Amino acid sequence: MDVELLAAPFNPLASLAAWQAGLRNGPAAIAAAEAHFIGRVRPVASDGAPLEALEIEHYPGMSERRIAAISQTLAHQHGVAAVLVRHRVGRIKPGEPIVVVAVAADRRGPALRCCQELLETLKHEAPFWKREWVNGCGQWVAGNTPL
Amino acid sequence: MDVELLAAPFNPLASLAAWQAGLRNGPAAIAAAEAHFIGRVRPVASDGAPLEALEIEHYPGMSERRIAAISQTLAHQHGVAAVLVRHRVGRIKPGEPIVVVAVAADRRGPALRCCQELLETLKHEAPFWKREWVNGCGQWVAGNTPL
Amino acid sequence: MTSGEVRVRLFAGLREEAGWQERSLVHQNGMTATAVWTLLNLGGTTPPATVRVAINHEFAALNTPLANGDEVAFLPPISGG
Amino acid sequence: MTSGEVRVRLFAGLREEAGWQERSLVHQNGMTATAVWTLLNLGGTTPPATVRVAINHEFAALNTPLANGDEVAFLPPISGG
Repeated sequence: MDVELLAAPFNPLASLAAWQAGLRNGPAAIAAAEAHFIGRVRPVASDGAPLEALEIEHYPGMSERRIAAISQTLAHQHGVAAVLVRHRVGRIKPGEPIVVVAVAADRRGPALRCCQELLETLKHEAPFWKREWVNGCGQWVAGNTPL
Repeated sequence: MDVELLAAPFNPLASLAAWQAGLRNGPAAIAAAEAHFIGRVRPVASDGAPLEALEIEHYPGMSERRIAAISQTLAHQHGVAAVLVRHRVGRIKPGEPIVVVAVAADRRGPALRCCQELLETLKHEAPFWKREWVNGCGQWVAGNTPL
Repeated sequence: MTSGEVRVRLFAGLREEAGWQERSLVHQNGMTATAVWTLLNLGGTTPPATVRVAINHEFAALNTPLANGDEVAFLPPISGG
Repeated sequence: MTSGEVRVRLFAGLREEAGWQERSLVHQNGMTATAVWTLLNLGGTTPPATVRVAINHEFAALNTPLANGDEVAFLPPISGG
């Protein structure tokens, strides 16, 4: 489980490259299937107004712990070899990456299913709260974007 | 639709980086969700023997056309903004990438579902044939690996 | 954290409505998250159904008894990823 | 491609069993992939159920009439990705 919260902008492909390099030297070296997801900030708020920034508040300590636990549980359930999670916190500009999830497995089915379920579970089970900033005003987002 | 067959080893993350750079300047610039899949050659043949190489024969002309048609149809069905496909042909060594599929969309659901369906459809509807080389002998693979 | 106390944390909209993010309360035997909510005048006698409780960084039930030194947090609806 | 002919292509295992990968046949009115299969002695009077046919790079039915200049291919079971 390679899990990290990031307070500054990051490059998802660089995170994936570093993760892949690590896998090559470990027991997941023979994982033939890799599924990735990258989420970015939309340029518009929920009400359609141009978004200045998205802010993500989290519960330090609990959020890292929850992400690690969710990753471990799902990796075990799906029988996958390795999981990567990178999640931004703080103020994020439109177009910037918020989240990267990657799963390495021996087969495409477990890799794809675990990646999707991990993403969905993070959205509902890790203590993150989004606030949309429009025209200098912040508005908490009530729930998640539809699937 | 950004589709290419490759006769030589390639770097999936470099393909993804080039694709992403192209998206930033086009109508898919605001696609907030990206799903990727990377498939690599397993180090063992179907019967468990150590694999020297996997060979992929294809039907030049038809394979490119099928992949483009499948990508376009599924992109339309799922309402996604952009699709990338890179597929190796020829002789591929264990651990080397065979296929990269990437989908950019406004929402995670279409991106993930289109990526998965595209991968599955390629496996069954594009004219590719795999041959496993073990101890200097080549054996055609009858079907696809289980999901 | 001082033993004999319970630390209380609020996040996001709850934090802003209450106007504070962290408080300490004297621990009492059998004290629950619901009791803490009421004691701190967070609104009514029990948290709304959409609010979840965490004790020491794990989700917990409203009626779990709190121990000395516990950290209890009230979490508005999560919107992650 | 010469008009008046049909080009035939085989792939993978089919190509190796037959010992050739490409042939040309004189086109005949109403000629189908099944007829081509029989004419070229590829095994029996019709391709096995697992073999698919492509005409001019598109999947096609066994009984589609071939036109002058068409390319017909017999495809063993696909194993891509």
